[in-house]
Amino acid sequence: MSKFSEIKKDFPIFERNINGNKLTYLDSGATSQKPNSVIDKMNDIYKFNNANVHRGTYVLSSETTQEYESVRNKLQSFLNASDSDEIIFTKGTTEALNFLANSIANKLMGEGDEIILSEIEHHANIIPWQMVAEKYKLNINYVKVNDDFSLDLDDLSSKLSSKTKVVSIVGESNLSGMLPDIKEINNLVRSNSDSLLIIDGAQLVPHRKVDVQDLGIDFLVFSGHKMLGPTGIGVVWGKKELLNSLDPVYGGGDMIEEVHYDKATWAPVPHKFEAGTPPYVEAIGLGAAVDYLGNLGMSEVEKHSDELREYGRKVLLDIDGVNVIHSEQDIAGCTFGMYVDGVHATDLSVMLDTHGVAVRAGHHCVQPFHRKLGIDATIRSTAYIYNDKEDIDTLKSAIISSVEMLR
Amino acid sequence: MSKFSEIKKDFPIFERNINGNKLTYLDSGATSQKPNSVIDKMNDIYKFNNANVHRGTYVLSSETTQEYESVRNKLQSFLNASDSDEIIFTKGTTEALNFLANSIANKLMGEGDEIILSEIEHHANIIPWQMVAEKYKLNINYVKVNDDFSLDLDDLSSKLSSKTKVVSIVGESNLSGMLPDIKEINNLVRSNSDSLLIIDGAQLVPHRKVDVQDLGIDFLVFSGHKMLGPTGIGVVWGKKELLNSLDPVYGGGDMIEEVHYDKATWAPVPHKFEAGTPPYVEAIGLGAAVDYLGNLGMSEVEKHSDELREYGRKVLLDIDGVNVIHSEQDIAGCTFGMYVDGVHATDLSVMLDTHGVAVRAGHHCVQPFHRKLGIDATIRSTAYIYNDKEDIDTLKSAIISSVEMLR
Amino acid sequence: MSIREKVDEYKKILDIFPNDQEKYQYLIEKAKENNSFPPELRLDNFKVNGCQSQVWLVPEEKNEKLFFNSDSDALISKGLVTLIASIYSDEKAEDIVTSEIDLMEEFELGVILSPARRNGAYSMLKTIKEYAKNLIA
Amino acid sequence: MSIREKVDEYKKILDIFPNDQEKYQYLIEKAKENNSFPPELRLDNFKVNGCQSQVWLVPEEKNEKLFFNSDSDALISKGLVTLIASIYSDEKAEDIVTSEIDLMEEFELGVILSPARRNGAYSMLKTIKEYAKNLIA
Ligand SMILES: Cc1ncc(COP(=O)(O)O)c(C=O)c1O
Ligand SMILES: Cc1ncc(COP(=O)(O)O)c(C=O)c1O
Repeated sequence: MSKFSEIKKDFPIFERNINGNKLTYLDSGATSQKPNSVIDKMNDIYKFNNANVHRGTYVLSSETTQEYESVRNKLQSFLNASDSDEIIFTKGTTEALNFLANSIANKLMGEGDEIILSEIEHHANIIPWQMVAEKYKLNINYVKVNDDFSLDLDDLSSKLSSKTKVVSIVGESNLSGMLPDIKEINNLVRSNSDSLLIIDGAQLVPHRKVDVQDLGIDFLVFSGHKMLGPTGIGVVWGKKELLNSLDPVYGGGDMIEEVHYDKATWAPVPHKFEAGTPPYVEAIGLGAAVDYLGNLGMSEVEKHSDELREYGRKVLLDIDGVNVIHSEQDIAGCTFGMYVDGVHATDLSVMLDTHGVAVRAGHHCVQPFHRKLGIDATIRSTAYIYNDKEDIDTLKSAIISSVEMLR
Repeated sequence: MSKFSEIKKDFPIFERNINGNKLTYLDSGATSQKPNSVIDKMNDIYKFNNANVHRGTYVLSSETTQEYESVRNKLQSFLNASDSDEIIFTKGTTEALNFLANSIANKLMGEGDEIILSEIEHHANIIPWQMVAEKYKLNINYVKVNDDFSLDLDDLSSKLSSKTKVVSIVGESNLSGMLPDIKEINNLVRSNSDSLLIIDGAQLVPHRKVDVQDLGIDFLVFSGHKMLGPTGIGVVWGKKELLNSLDPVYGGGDMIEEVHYDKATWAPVPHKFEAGTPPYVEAIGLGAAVDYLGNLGMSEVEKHSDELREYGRKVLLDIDGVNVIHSEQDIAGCTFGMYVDGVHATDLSVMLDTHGVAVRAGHHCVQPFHRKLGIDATIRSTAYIYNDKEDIDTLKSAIISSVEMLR
Repeated sequence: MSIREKVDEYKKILDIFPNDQEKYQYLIEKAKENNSFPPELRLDNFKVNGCQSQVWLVPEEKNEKLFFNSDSDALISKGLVTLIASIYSDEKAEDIVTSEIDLMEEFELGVILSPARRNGAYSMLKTIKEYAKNLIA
Repeated sequence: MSIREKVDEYKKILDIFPNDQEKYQYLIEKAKENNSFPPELRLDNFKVNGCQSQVWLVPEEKNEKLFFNSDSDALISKGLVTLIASIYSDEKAEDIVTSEIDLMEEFELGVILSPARRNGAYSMLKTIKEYAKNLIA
């Protein structure tokens, strides 16, 4: 863990004192903390370069545009995409999935066509599809989740058909840390349908090396704020020929070729999908985050995540009276949903806060799956690069003393 | 101009040296520069408070949520809205108008209904309507612009009918600085139709005091980045009963009450319109911008704008060979579109850059209106609070010397 | 005791505890003492919207005064709603409506009384005031 | 002269000018000297996409070499495309395709050759290389 032992120093938030304790931040599944390099980069842009992108013919605008556009190149190599035009900026995963749902349903689907999701999807990967399903009269099927929290791939196979036009699956579960076998899913989708395959990478991309060409998928979406970047920025990666074939969903400045009073024509990708002033400072901040992760090396980030997962399994699965929702597969994320019979998740998280431990309580935007499990709410611990084994120990002892008080 | 004479010191960008000159930034119509207070506020949040909003039960999340939600109150009083729930955050004006177009067309309009825009609208207030018009078979009419760049209100009256469901008009033209009489428009709309009235305040809100209740309008949209705030944040203000009656357009986390595999129910306003992790740091930055403007006082900001407009009229309307697109009404913004016969706008702006003068060249996202005027492109100068008369003088002498070289 | 007096009384008690943890512990004890809520009244129309846990508030009128019976499925929320209910119970509707006490400001109760908690304690108060208002109207 | 030699030649000339303004002035002069473009060739299929001004590039093959005739409605763009066209004119298609010279790096031409200008000079180059590629294929 050498590379990671000093890492908290890069993150100013860990100077904070919380209720007399040091901060044990274990809510990175909700949002990550930011290193100085990301904060400083955005600062510098605002202080010394800021100008709106693309249309300027003066120094400031040309500098900012260059910084902004170069982030596409950074993301291209981060994801091993084949073209930087395949990177589209949105304000987050949620906007990305709304865009894809609307654009695909409008262009490539018709009444009675099917969308396949899984039972464990985040609301961001359910509701946009429900909305377009209602509008365009489409059907949604949910792939079952096994008792070990893995996806039932036989169930997926049996649901795939010539009617399936979209399969959209989480790349890493934000509750159980489950990592589906994306290549296997891709094979099943290709051999049993002509469907597109979308991966919701909101939790996956921050934690693991993703090679979009190797995976063979069609679209990947993720948020900057969960991977050391700022809020207000997200990404759609898509195969260029697919992006070319889709129509924009949002209209405005900078996405057009020509506008007449009766009609408009679109700019080439990626611009046709980026209507209006983009969150260019946020994109540049995301670029700094990608640099930071690149310097660590994503394989090191994976290794660190695996170590914390193994340690979490050893320590957390063992606490008396605590039920854990966590993938039983060999490889998974370092995310643990937990609940204690007779103790409300909100009470538990409020008590944990008095120990400086920040975890989330609630349904974590996977309400249907909580309902399936027959529980209202869980607390969730997600570790990230700045966490260490001590943090897991602190969580454990805080849980034990809190549960005692709440019983 | 006392309050404004020292203002450049609050804006670090003016320390920049551009091609050996000081920076004369006259492109605030595209985006504004940011004071230290705004930059520092976002810095502090990232460094010492950052956590995702709403769902946390720990100190950081509660602090950030409080900061985020308090911006709604700031905007409520900034706009004199009657309820802070009437403030909805988007990523900018463009998203705001796309949301309104889709939500209104879906809920309140039917085949053959009419939308009224004006000939001088920004693409952001044209294309979203064209897109929904095609989808829902609606018609769009454009109010004529007079030779003095004012709106032809007789034409508006004649176009209003029981079929009109939406009138969406720019609050301040980003090309000519024209300020329509919104109260008069509101009267016409109310007495000749049951239409909703939307004001595109992207240019208006940064420059002039806006009292939504006094104006009597239904919706107002604007962007943070044009009013000293960060990129990636915008606002829809809407009357609460109207917002209650509309359905969300974007689905995801945090905008729901309950999610089932087959359907979902929505949270109350404003949350039902804010799907996913909102740009909360950007919203907080916008709050700091509103504080900054509030400290100056919007009536002082208006006065400053009026002074620069009068000076601009005196100085710029007078340059030999320069044609000016600028409202001839008494009250207008300090925005001047300009073109020189035989000199390409791009050439001119590139040459101005060598003098440190930053103006925009192009169609400024009002292509149809440029086409109507029979010109391809203009340069545009927009002054803001940090500009002074000297900047206008610099612009004038730079234009004269540049045109000489380009002839 | 007036609303003001009860608030001051509780403030005194809460001030004794040196940190959030012990304050919450006090609320937990209050919650455990409150076992008078009939489970059959856990009805949707008595539910306080927008709390992170389920909270119920049932008003009752006796001798021209209002009383509130309360419950929650979470302990700390239950302690909080018990405390709030006792502050506003045995009071005249007008006194409740006109009371301008800001509990968020009066009590230092960490994240559970922070103005940031979307709706929690704020919703409890709003519900109480609405009951009182309806009674007057 | 090879492409490399022509680039070096232009670099030498441009280096003489102490600032952007004089460099642009040089381009403006180049533009004014270039008056050989027949207006009837200002056709859409010769247009270079993505420039802020309208730019046209017409290829011609003579003695197994490529020549480019160019025009623009803006002066500085015209100077720039004239310069680029002259660098790649009188060259074999293969030499154009294989040339890896990065003009953005070679010339310091302020905002007009910044990599940030969405497409401008970059589009001109791409168009020239595509013509050359098509000729070989
Ligand atoms: C009048 C007007 N409307 C809308 C917009 C679009 O704003 P944004 O690009 O911030 O979404 C602009 C700014 O470009 C504008 O000037
Ligand atoms: C798996 C998953 N998908 C989607 C999202 C939504 O991301 P955002 O809120 O950044 O749009 C999240 C994060 O909450 C997530 O964990």
